[in-house]
Amino acid sequence: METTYYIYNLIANSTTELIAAVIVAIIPLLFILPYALVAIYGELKISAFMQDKLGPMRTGPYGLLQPIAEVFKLLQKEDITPDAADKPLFNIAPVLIFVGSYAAFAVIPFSSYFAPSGLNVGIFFAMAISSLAVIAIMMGGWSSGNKFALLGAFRSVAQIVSYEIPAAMAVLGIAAMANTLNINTIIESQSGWFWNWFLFGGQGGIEKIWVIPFTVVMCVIYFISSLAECNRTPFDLVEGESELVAGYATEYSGMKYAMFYLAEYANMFVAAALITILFLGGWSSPLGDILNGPIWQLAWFVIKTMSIVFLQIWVRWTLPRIRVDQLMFVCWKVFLPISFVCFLAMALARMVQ
Amino acid sequence: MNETKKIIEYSQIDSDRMRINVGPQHPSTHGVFRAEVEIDGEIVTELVPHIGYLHRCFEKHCEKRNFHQIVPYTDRLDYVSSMNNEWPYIMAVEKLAGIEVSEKVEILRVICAELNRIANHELCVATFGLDCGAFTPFLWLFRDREFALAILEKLSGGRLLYNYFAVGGMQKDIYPELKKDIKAFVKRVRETVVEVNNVLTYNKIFVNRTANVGILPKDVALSYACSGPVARASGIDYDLRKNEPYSVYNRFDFKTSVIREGEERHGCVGDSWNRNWVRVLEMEESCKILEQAIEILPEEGDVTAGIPKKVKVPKGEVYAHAESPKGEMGYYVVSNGKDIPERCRCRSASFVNLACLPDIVRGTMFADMIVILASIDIVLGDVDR
Amino acid sequence: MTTKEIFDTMKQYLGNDVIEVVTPDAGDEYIVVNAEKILDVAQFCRDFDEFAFDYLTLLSGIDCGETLGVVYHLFSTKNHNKVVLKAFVPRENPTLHTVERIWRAADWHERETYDMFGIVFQEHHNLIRILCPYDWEGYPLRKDYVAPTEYHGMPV
Amino acid sequence: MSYIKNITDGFGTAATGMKFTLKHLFSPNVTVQYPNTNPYTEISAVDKIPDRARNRLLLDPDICNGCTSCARACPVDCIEIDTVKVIANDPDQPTLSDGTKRRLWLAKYDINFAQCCFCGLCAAACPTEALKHTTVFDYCTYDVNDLLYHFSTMTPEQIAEKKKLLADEVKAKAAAAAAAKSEN
Repeated sequence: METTYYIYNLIANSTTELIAAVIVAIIPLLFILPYALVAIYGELKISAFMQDKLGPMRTGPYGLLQPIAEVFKLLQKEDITPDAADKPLFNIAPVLIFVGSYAAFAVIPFSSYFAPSGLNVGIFFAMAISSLAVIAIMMGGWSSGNKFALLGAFRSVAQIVSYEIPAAMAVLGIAAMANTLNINTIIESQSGWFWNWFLFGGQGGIEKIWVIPFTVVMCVIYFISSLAECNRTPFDLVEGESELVAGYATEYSGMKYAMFYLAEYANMFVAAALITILFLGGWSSPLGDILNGPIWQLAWFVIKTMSIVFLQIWVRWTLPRIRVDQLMFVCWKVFLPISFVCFLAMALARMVQ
Repeated sequence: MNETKKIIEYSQIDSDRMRINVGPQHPSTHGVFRAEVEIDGEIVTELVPHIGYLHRCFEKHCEKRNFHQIVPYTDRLDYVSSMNNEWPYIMAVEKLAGIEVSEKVEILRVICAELNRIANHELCVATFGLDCGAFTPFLWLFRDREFALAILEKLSGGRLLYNYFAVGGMQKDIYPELKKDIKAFVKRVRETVVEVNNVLTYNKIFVNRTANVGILPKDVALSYACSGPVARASGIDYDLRKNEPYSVYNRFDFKTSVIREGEERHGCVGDSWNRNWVRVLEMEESCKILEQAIEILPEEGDVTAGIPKKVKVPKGEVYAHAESPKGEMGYYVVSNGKDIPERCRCRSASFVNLACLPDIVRGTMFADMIVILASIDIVLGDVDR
Repeated sequence: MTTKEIFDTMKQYLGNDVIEVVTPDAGDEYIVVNAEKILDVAQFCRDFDEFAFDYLTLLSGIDCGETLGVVYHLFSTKNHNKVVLKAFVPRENPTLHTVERIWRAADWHERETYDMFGIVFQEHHNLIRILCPYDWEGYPLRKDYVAPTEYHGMPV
Repeated sequence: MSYIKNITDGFGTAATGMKFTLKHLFSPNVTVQYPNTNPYTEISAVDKIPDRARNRLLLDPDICNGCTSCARACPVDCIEIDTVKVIANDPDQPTLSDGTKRRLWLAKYDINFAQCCFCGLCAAACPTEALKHTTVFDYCTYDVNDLLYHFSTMTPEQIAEKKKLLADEVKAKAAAAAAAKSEN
């Protein structure tokens, strides 16, 4: 799409391409940091209200500065590396985990006028690069020299690798329906009113109604798989506090721990953004051409994504944690068959069109 | 049962085992319990419990203190249900000294014990949920527990460590709004129990986590002398309030919550879910007792009048027990005719119940170990004394 | 069943293994049994149908001056009977047979009694200290115990 | 069949739970902002610190007759009392606040709140109700020694003086007794 590189072209025309590339690469970072603060504050407050508490109230009005205070607290903390740790790996892991979740932002279009990269295999890239977290968690857990961390890392690898598959099935289904792997094209094929979203079967008239249950189920499967990939409750057995103390992050402190923390929230956003792109029409307005300018598109995108993030938080503070064998059961014996069926239905829907 | 067997068989495949120290500093060992766990992947093959990190020489202290002074020490055994700790001790001393107490005192004691039982069960269900990863019901129950503690604080003056029971009476009289407070509290507890059941107890994930996990068969439970909800979940109909009605319990209409074969809602007899379920049911029974007790609680009468300045005890020995929320709490008091007991042995329910842990944990998953430990409901103050 | 009746039945079957019924000025009666035959008595108490004492409520040690005692509080969930058994062992070299094979509940109780009184339960599978640290010296609940002033260099 | 039931059960119960948490998201909160709201007066009747609350002890030295029954009742021995006998013809002619004659000077009355277990046995044992629990609970200090409260109002000089008076009287009495003996 010609407008995808609008901002890049704008900068490149007045300066050089290199500067434009750097600036475009930095923009997501400028987004992640304030987003993480908002998400942390939101999580604290939402969880607190659900539990009939007030949440943070001391730092600033209504505790608004709490996430900033937490960042400063983490910055000040002593950076401990255990004696038993494998030091190079121990230090690389937090960087790598953040790289994984940050790189995924490269293909996420915030609006039809801005995507850092309009890669042709964008959705494939996002899936692949966000799996980098597995390596980072494994590195962190193994190199800590702590048994709890090691157990957490084991669980994490099993979990994330398994849940890639139902998630990939969902992506495949959408790719089949949209006939592309390009994220912008996927979004465009959902343009128009909200019943054109892939959640409701994509473009087409009343005859596509039979595919709606399958796409909805697929969306739910993708949502749950993305929870598992982000290690959020009910799949947080990687860091399962009551069993493994803090899982792979047991030995981390200070800035390194903050990186894990930041990566978790960035991952949440990426997962939510992918759901938005795949099933909820991305940046396109739910009201057809009404309110569909570039800035409005950004707003729609953020609103949709943040609703998914809210849903993630809501689920987290409601459900108990699942056990590791049940986790595998759910993945291989429930989600995988169902997602196959749904995938077939979605592919059929494409063929019927 | 078969699944557990399979797991044990599987775990006998020769592979590298890992020994992990769970505790004494661990988020969910409920204090300073230390378990040396040998795991094979995720499966627990052996658990060696180490206790004593919170040992405070209760029995040694008792040999230096007079009968009145021991009461505050008993508070500190099972510090989440202090009233129920005091009661058997008071019963033992009253039995030895031959002191009779008035009806008002007895009913007031029942009220205190039942309020404390609800508070304890709320804490236990809450932490059980927390150990399964559900944080929200934990705080709802804690909020409700505050109301129980508020009533007990208004009665006794203490929030957690009451020292309210005294040999021959109670330390303080009731306060005017007691009945109103208890009515409001009972209403609240019922509401919260419904909420917690919907959010936690009936939740499929929670049921899968806890049902058929850590099965304690009836004969093993009996052999280990388990008591309280742990025994009742295993199908042993053993509730001292019903079996040997002490105090005025025979005047109340309530059921013992026993899980019998074929009556389980989820899981099977003696598993973790049912241990938790017994506690949920018992909250309702305690509410019933409270409602009946405030009807018959006399307003008039001095509850402090019967407290002797010095307890005169003849030579002898007695074992008195009461149904504490954790199980059978008993004191074996030996007196040599002096002001100070010669021996005051405490049978704490947690200590006895915990002994079966290594048996029922073997062959379960590592995450199950935490769940089973939580379902036994130990308080380390009670285990280590 | 009263303690007296239980005693008579036991006397009939076990002969001199049970010694006497003691009724103190106040409180519970108890039966004194021969410490050397405690295993037989315990076995009988659990398996004899009229007793069926399947529930070991409490096992405690007691310091009686010249001798040490072990007290068994038994309860029957079937017949709802209760009985208190007492066995006396000499202060020097106090040994007794374990009853953990009859009631598994005795396992930790016996460890605690060993910990506090130094009463050795023969054939106990794991007779180590339970509440005190594993390298603690002395038996704290004996009347002649003198509390140490320091433990591993730390003041107590 | 149970396979499908399990799945629907799982989603159904999760949805029920989420309904309840959503309800709580909009229900009033119960947290009390402690130092901002006064726990003695401002908050609701349930949360307010009741009048009976057994917190810091307070001794009225004008009522206390120095009988030491509180120190004897204390299970943790955190009360230390030192008294000096009042001699018959004391120049101050001390009285207790109820008007009766004081028999013991309260030279020292220390309560160590670092040890105190707030059991209330001392207040219950006090025959004159001089020792009472107050509802004051927030009295943390940075130094543990600050928790040792001295309730006696006598200065060291006064104590020394009274001790000297007592010693003098004892001496005088002994001398008188000796004199009486020698007369006999």
